[in-house]
Amino acid sequence: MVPPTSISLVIPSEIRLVDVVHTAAERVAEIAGFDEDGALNVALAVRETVINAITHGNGRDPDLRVEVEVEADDRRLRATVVDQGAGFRPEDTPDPTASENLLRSSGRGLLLVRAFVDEVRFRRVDGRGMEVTLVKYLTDGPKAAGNGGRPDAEERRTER
Amino acid sequence: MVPPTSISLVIPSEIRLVDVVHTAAERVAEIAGFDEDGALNVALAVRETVINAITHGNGRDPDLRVEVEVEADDRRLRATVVDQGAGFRPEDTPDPTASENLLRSSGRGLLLVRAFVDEVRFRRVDGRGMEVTLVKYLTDGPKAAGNGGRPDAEERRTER
Amino acid sequence: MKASVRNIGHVSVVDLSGKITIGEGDVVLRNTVQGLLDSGRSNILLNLEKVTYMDSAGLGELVACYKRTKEKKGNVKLLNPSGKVYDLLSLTKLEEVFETYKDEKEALVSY
Amino acid sequence: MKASVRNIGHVSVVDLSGKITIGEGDVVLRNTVQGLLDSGRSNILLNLEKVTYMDSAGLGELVACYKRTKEKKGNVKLLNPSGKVYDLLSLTKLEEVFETYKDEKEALVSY
Ligand SMILES: Nc1ncnc2c1ncn2[C@@H]1O[C@H](COP(=O)(O)OP(=O)(O)O)[C@@H](O)[C@H]1O
Ligand SMILES: Nc1ncnc2c1ncn2[C@@H]1O[C@H](COP(=O)(O)OP(=O)(O)O)[C@@H](O)[C@H]1O
Repeated sequence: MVPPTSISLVIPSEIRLVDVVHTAAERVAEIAGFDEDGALNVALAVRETVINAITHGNGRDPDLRVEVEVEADDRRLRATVVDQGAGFRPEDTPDPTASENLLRSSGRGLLLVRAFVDEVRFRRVDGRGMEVTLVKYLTDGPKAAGNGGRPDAEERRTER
Repeated sequence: MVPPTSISLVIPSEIRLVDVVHTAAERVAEIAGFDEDGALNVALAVRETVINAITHGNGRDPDLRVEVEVEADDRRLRATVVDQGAGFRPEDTPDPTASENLLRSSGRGLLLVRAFVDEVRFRRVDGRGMEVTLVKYLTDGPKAAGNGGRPDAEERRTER
Repeated sequence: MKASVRNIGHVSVVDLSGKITIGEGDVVLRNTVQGLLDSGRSNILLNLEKVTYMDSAGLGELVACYKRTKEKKGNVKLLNPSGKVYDLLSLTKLEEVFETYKDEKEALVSY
Repeated sequence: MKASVRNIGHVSVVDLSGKITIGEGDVVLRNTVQGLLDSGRSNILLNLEKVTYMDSAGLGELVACYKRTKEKKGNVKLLNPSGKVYDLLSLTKLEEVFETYKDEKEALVSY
């Protein structure tokens, strides 16, 4: 049994700091008990979310900050990324795997995020920015826990 | 010219998270322009200071936090480590290189910190804990800047 | 990331190693492919065997290289994507865009 | 950190690689040396050639191993500390405690 742990990181909106967050998330995932590939998947999902927060959320303005929290217990890892931007509606973003989008040189970040973690939640925080929460279970994902993988299942089980 | 950058990290008092901070500090040092060995030296100094904050400051109590800030500009890197402990008087710590202490299995951390950065400052912060500030210059240390390496020189030159 | 070029007949094999990520590997990839196109070499085989992973910026740069090369009547093909890189190409359906080979000789004769 | 033992006559050479740091390498070092002492082998040569760095916990464990081995009338000696590890030993004056060799054969005959 791994006791719960967490780290929180605050960075200015600079792409060159993305690797710092990637590595920190990967390490916490390893500590939490994910194998090498599982930890890389978590890190890649956090990475993409942080890149979006830096570029789309904060417009690469180094005076704006991105806050990242990664916490894990023996059941799951949760990462939260908050920017200071205007937010967005994820349902309005185009499907990068549609044939008319296949040759676009961007638009694949959210797809990777969704592929690499079990749950993704988006929330506009008034006076703050966009908050994106990622959850990855240590076992077989939420279906194994018998909740049908509904994206709000985690919300009900954990206190915030 | 490297523009200024910074990261801030908060961790519970767990030794297994020391590597996360080490790696983050090393990366910021690399970004700031330190070479591989210089970045490792910075990371080792931050590492020892964080280990002390976790063990001596916070007594490994996972409910107590260690706050780390690493910031760098084109002139120097500064790391600040704050714990929630009672503090200590560094001048009261024994010299680990004295022959009667050579065979002790601990007591070498501060020596390494002092060896690997140019300036070390200790400060008790009321209601908070011990704050240790490390400064490492990108060039030849404070002497090159003509201030005789006085430990308070940095204080006067930078706004907080 | 590191990139080195081997010219074999009219094909340029680019051996890549490391990760192709935003602000680092993607820039190396862009510059390497642009260098080849500038010197008139547009039959390009990217050897991905030693690429550990890519992020969305790396995948985007791969597509950008493909498009720039097509404009010069050439082609970018892929050799031996590793497990993680293969997953990424399949997930994003980019495997439908790129001709991908496991064997270098087979790839070379396909141009 | 990784540790593997080669027994050469009455000396055990421990090839270490990686970093000797708190909670990880220091534990491996302690357990490896304790294992040797438990099986009656107390002439120990730690090969530090592939150790990249140590922290104060790693240095402390080195001293602890030295003391435990001395109690068993044995000795811990060091082989080929790398640049950074050498600096650490010199800084802490532990080079005065440990007999240190550059050549394995020379080290072996010194026991
Ligand atoms: N934190 C964010 N703030 C504002 N908009 C965002 C944010 N994250 C994503 N988006 C929007 O979602 C779109 C799709 O994002 P993504 O799939 O990561 O692709 P890309 O970043 O390559 O455009 C972005 O183009 C942007 O419009
Ligand atoms: N953050 C701190 N809070 C309280 N005491 C500290 C702190 N850092 C160092 N000390 C004191 O200074 C002593 C020397 O520290 P150090 O040189 O790092 O050696 P070690 O940690 O191995 O004892 C410690 O034993 C402890 O008493």
